[in-house]
Amino acid sequence: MLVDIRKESFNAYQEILSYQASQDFSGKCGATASFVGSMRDFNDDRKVTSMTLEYYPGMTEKHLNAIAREAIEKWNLLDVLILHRIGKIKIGEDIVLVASWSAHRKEAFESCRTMMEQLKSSAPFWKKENTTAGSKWVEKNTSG
Amino acid sequence: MLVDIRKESFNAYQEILSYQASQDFSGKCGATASFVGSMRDFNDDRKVTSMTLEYYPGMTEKHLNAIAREAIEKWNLLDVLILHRIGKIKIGEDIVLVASWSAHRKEAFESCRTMMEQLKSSAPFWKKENTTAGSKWVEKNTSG
Amino acid sequence: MKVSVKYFASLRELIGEASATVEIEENTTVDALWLSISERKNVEFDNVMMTVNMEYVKPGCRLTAGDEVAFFPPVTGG
Amino acid sequence: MKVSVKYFASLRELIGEASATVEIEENTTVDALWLSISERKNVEFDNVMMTVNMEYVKPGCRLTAGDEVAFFPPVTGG
Repeated sequence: MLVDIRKESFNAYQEILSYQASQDFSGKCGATASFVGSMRDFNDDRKVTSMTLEYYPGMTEKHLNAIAREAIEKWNLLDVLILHRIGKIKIGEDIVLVASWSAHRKEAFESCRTMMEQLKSSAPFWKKENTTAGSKWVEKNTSG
Repeated sequence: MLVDIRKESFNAYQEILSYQASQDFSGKCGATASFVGSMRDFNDDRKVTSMTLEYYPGMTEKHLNAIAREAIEKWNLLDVLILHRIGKIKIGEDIVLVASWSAHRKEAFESCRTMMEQLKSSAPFWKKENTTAGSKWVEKNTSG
Repeated sequence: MKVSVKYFASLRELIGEASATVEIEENTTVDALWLSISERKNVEFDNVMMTVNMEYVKPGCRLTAGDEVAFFPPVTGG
Repeated sequence: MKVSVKYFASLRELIGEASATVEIEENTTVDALWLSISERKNVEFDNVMMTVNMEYVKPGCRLTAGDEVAFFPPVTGG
């Protein structure tokens, strides 16, 4: 299990590849579901040029670790990887990665989506969007 | 949109990386959901050593293309990638990849899972498992 | 009239061939064709899936000269 | 008794500081603490989220000396 907060930009699929290479899922894993959230150049109707992500050092890591551990237990997963960016994020950069390794597809799909929804609704991160008309805190995540 | 049947082994996440590099999703894509099915060394309680995947040349491609096109239309996706192995498959090799690129996560998750279930229930592929006790056609996919 | 018939996977092995050209009467339905083939080949198979020109069809689907018909077991891809 | 208080995001900007050490009476609840802070700082904020020692808590949660309390707006990660 790996949960990590990243100050530097990362490529989500490269991270999955590196993580898989460091583990031994081969033959046991039948199903991997993953979700990658990336930085768009619009939100609702605003043109966004970049974003700054704030977090709660200590609590954010603790909270994400709890989400991952509970998912592994609930769905009997082989492993979970969660990465999340903080700091200044440019258009097109990856913000979040959630991946589940399982023997079966149902567990992989359900755990990946549930972890992502939990992260969105409760992990302490806050986005401030920088637009051509100034900076603005995002007030609320859209429901999934 | 890319739908492809592969005789040679592929690495699913490398394929996503290459495909993304050939497209221009940056800034438009907020959410990518992907599923990778890989070859396990067991099925139910049987020890499996390898697998042979048969398909219906012409119909399989046509059917997968229809699944991808309908998903793009229904969920207003930016793009879809579907890859599927055929022929002899070794333990740990990737069998199937389904990925959806979308502006929003709900559409990415739902389309990826729906395409995977459609593929499982109706795309013309057949698995023959080679075990230490001989070869056997898989009779039925487990429900998702 | 003639139609081409294909078999896949375990059904291909039971029938003993991958494809054939079959002479049938006009207005024959796809399930009638399967009945005559399975009787002639002495093959019993539950849950056979049927396609005509690469589309799934209902058993009562009527065939046309030159159709590509396929019979196969439940699919197990993915 | 003393507790440490942290503020994040828009609430940090409204309060004008990221953290503080606050003297409170024993058995003070987390929502009573928020009320006194928001009145003193003249800050109005709906939907404030509250954590004690990095766990979400209900408004009636009673504080203990040395607790780390945090107040922040709805989270917007992912």
